[in-house]
Amino acid sequence: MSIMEYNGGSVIAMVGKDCVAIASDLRLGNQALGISSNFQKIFQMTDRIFLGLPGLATDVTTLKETFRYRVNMYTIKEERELEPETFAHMVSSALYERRFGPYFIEPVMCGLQKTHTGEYKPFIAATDLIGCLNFAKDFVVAGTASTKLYGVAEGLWEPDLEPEDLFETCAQTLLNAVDRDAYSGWGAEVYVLTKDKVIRRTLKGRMD
Amino acid sequence: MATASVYSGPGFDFTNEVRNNFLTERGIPLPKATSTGTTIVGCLFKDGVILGADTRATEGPIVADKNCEKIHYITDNIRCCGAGTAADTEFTTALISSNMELHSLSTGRKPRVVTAMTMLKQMLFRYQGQIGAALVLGGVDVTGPQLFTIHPHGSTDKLPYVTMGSGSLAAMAVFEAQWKPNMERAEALDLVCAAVSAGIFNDLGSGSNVDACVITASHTETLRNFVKPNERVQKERSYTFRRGTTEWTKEDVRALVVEEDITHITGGRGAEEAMDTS
Amino acid sequence: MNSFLTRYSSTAPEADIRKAKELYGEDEDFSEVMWGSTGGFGNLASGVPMFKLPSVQDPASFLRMHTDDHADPSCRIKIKHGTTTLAFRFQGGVIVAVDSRATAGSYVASGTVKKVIEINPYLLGTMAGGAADCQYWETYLGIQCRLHELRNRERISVAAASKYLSNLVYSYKGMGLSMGTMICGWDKTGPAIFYVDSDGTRLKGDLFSVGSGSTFAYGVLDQGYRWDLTDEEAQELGRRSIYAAGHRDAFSGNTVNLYHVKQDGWKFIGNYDVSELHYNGPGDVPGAPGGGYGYDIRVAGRTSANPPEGEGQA
Amino acid sequence: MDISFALVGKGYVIVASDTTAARSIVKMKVDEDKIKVLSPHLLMAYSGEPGDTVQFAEYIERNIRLYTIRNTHALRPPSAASWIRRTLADSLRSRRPYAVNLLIGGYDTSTHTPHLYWVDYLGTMSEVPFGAHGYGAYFGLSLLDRYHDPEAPLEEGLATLRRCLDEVAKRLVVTPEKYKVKVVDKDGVREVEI
Amino acid sequence: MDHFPTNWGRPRNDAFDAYGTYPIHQRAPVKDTFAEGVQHTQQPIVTGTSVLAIQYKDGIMMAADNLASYGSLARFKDVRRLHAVGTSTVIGASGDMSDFQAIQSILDDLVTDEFTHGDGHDLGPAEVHEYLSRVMYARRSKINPLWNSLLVGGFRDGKRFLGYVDLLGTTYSAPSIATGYGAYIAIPLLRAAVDGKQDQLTEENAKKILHECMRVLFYRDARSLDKYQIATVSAAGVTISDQIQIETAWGFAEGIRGYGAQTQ
Amino acid sequence: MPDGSFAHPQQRQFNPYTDNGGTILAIAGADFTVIAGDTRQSEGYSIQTRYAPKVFRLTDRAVLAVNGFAADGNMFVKKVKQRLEWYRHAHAKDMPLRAIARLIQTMLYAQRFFPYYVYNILGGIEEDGSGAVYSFDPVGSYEREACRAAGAAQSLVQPFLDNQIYFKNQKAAPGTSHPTHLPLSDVLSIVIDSFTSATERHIEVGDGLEIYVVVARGRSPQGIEGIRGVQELSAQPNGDRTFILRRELKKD
Repeated sequence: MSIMEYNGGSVIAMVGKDCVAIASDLRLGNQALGISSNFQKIFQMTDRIFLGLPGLATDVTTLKETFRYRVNMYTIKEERELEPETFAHMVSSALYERRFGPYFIEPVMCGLQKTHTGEYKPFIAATDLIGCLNFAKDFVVAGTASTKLYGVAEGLWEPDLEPEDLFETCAQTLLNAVDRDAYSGWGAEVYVLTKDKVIRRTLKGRMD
Repeated sequence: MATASVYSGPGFDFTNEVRNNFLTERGIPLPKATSTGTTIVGCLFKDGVILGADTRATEGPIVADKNCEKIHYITDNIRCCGAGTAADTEFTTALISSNMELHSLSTGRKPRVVTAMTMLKQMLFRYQGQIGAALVLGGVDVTGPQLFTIHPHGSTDKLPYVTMGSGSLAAMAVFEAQWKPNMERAEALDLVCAAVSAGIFNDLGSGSNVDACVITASHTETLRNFVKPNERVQKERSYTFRRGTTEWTKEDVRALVVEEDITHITGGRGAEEAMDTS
Repeated sequence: MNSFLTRYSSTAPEADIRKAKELYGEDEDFSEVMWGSTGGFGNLASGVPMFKLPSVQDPASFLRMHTDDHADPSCRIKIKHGTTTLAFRFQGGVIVAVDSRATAGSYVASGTVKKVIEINPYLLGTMAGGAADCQYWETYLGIQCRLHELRNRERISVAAASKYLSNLVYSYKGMGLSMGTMICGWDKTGPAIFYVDSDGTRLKGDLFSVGSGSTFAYGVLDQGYRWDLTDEEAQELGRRSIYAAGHRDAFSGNTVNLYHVKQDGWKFIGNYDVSELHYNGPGDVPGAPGGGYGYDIRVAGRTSANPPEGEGQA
Repeated sequence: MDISFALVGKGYVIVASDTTAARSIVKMKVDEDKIKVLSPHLLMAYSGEPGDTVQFAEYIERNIRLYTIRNTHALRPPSAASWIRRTLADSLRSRRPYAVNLLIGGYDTSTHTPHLYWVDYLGTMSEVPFGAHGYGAYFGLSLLDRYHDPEAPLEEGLATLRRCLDEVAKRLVVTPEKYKVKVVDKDGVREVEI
Repeated sequence: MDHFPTNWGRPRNDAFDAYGTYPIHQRAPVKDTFAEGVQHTQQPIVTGTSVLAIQYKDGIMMAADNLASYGSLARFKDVRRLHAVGTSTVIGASGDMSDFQAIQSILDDLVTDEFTHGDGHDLGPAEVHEYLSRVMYARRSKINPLWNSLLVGGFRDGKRFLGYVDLLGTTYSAPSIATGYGAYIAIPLLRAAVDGKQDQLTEENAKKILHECMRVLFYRDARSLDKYQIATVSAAGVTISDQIQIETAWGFAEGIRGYGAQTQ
Repeated sequence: MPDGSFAHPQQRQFNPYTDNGGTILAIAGADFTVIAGDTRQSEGYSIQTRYAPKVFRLTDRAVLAVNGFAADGNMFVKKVKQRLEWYRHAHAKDMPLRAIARLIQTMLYAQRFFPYYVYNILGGIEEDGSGAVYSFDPVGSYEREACRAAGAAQSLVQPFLDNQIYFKNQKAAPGTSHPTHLPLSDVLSIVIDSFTSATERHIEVGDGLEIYVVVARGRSPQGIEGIRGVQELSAQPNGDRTFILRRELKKD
């Protein structure tokens, strides 16, 4: 029993055509015992940045607060909106600062990055628990079901999915992966972020 | 609250250490930091140095990143390949890169490879191997081409051809068999590719593509994904789903484009003039 | 004397075989019967099965070192475990209900395990603990029960069958078997349930639940249990109790298998998906109240907020 | 071996905790109150490492009180719970962490909503319709899944709690004999007999 | 057995003593009375390092150096780690040399027995490999392994054979195989030079490849020696060469000063 | 809670097991079964060989895939084949599939206290002509299923199969339902894609892919003969037919 499995939980983020999706399960467990089926792990940091925090639940709450604070401070000091890539580095350095006493969280980030031309470009990233960034072009996963998510996502993901198709692929990946993981599941939610809206859907996932 | 401060002091923060020890005492094993197998190499040639690396990052037996960058920027004429704990190589080289920049600004001289090497070994030695970075440092400065390896405990090595990481033995075999002094650029680049490829195909911790970087006295050329021998084949079929395949219970849509109707209320001349004067 | 000679001679054909055995270390001694109709099932036919032990000082800790994924999650040989099973007696016979999940570490190895083993038309065994232990020993028990019938021209009683199993596994105590089972059936004395585990415990009783989710099943079961339940109520209670465990326990779930033992033998009532039970309930079956079992489904739209009259709309 | 339960009903929260103070195999006291009243509409049941529990509960009690005195208003349940969680999570990073599990129940007088928070010794917090700590959770949660109703009047809520306590009495090896039960609703906190 | 719900069904349970009955509750482990007196090889003592083998056009070729080390001591500098079995097979061993000698005598017995049967059958490489894998696996199953990694190669009835077997009984075949450090250092070179080209490779080239690999191994494997032998098995039978000397060059070190900042 | 304090001191000594990586899977169709495995054998970070078969043909209608510790696996297959040979001698026919499954259980369970570190998947055709897959854990618990992945990348492949074979979590289009059995060509593409995906993300999977297809007697092999790299193994085309299909996988 690893500490990462103490509360359970998994997150995945995927890139689509001018859109990104991030999805997580909703379980809060105490090892095998389920405590809550409505424990959010995905947080909206700015209009166009989402942060998923799978791992030890106490650190989920602590880090959520820490990053909200840091994002606000950044916005106030710099008087501009935080870009996803900047945010990824903020997360990475915050975690690496605790290299020798880490938070037990493997964050997953997604967002839409403003390009020089004013367009929005999909952005996803993940780090390990001490902040090693992984920028991927397709999908990033983390949490107790990560191996299962890797397998399904590698099979199902395709480039240039429209928002609605991305929702299906992302939701199917998550649902099937967590069904094979004892510590994740108990419902799920998906956020799809496009340049003009955020769609949040609560999925009808298995409840066992 | 101190934990949320953005103005935290330099260096590592050990505040979680107590809690994590407490958890360990309660019999919950802590996860080990993700450590990556890798093949990184460097070799001297007639005009300078060539560095090479594979692009696979692993978490245990799982490939976490298929195309990561392992050749890190130190200065314009110095690069550093990293193996070991991924985050450590990333942040250690970034830190030394900053310090090198400051150093060259304060001395007004072009940075030297030995300076970076000394900074790195002193830092790693200070952490007694706790920072798991195994590095290959190469560059060209006024003293000519230089190539070093730096081990996690801070020991260094100076050799005409070096390898590090889990694929180091495979890559070294290629060097031992084929390296010659004063090779031409193309020949040396081929050799570096062959060495990294030996790691990619014979060591499970290494894989995907070959990155290379050629540093000469005048120029640094980064050859990202120089060889891509492991492209994924076309899938047999498409796996898109019919829309509506996934059942969901609740939906919220939040529009990010705020639509506002702007109604001009006054529009009189006087108002505008008044504005202009302010 | 001759046999003595052949035993120690170094030229006879036996010597060749002996030498080969020493080198190859063939672990099973094959008898003649294995060539015959039992072809391959030798260790079931020859009385008490024999098991090879590793030649280390402490085989039990050797086994634990290589198979205990709790102490060492990286241990390689992951044996399937985790379960909720229950059985209870009531006026209409015995209800047996089980889930169908098997986990190896945190991986859900299977969601379709048959955890009720049909020993014979009048006897059921449930399966909790090591999946292989239960399958193997209860199959073995099935053979013995049949032999009992052939020898004595009458069905074995539940008590005798469970005693047989209990004695069997007790002889392996301390070697690492892991099994908790309920032997349920109907014999001359009426419906009976015996709990047997690999400690050697054997208990007769009216109501048992075994496995990682057993406490959750007890929670629902105890509250709804009465001796004079109707058949439909009893089936619903069994279903609902396993659902409760499947919901709360990470190592239980997937589907519910429900059996009812009556005087004329056991009957398979049905297989119900736990997720389906959560959202929609068991469907049109007798005894079910209709609607999903899930808490959030059951209380959907209900709120604890208590605004004073008239202010709620404001 | 502390056992605590809490559940939300129509406009109230019931918090119950056993009253045993045990040392090893000895019961030292059988009428210990393990539910602190933090403010007129806030309750906290605590269990865990002996010593830590009382020390932590009193620290929280005084600080919530201090806040009320300074600001003339009591903290609302969500804010109070968040602050308590934070204190617990921070203490975990100190040299002497508190090992305390909490159930925080409160009635928000401005939104007329009862709130219940489940907090464990690591600082994990979740708002729940019902919660439990200790071995009672293993028996009570499935039962509450089955019988709990967020719109139940108080008598029905107490009856549901009664079921939990009965189940624990029936199945748990070492059962506490007495429970202290407190209710918080719009009228404040009061103790009820069960 | 530990009956705590979440621990249900786990094999660790026997270590749990919920009822405080220790030491009675623990069954005495099933133990051989003489277990203490029986000594099994728990680590190799006098060891040989890598063995390399490749297939080529006319058969197979195998190389091993002549060193047996005692820990880090280069103890015996003329051991022969390649051994002919019958007329068409050769085996090479790394690992414990005394265990290898035991294997040699087992195989010699086997060949003699086979010969005395006089039935015209003899053992080829595939049979020897199969036999060795059974022996090694059986010893592993007795937790009393023969501490070796063995390569078996040969040529019979127009067919090449090259196989590997180690102390666990693991077996496999490949066009090029190496044991010990060779599996890390020589294999990349061998795979590049041999795999897929084994039908074109001449004896000369094969020798050259092995020679090159032995040199690289001598440069990098601290337990290796610059003298080695090559065994060749082809239609002509088994030949094991005399000691071959590896010539080395260390000239590259000329210009290097120190290991860091030092330049003079 | 158990802390193991009563355990006997454990000696760290010769470990008789190792892990040789690789992955196997099997999928049953209506009248055929597909059993596949990659061909890499590795230990630690080294590739021992790029071609070590993990899938073995037992009888005309039974194929066994083994995965885990290669020495145990190979030895186990040899013993199973020996028992089947004896059965043939005693009964003058091949052992039926479900009997082989039970045989494998008893053989695995006989090593309960010194387990074979092998995950077995048995695939083939039942006596009624339907495709069947039996999966086993190392000590012999088994069940019949429609599809199963085992080995190093089991947790990557199995949820993908759940989704694609069992249509888990997929709502069928209104007015339709999911097919119970997929046609052979679909199954083959899913198998190939499963392995290429697993190769991308699991370091111990790769090099080569061997797919065995067993088609029931009298059923059409559904155009499999046309596929690139197919080879028929069965002797007479009027009985159950076995085909083998080989593909390359990435070698890094």
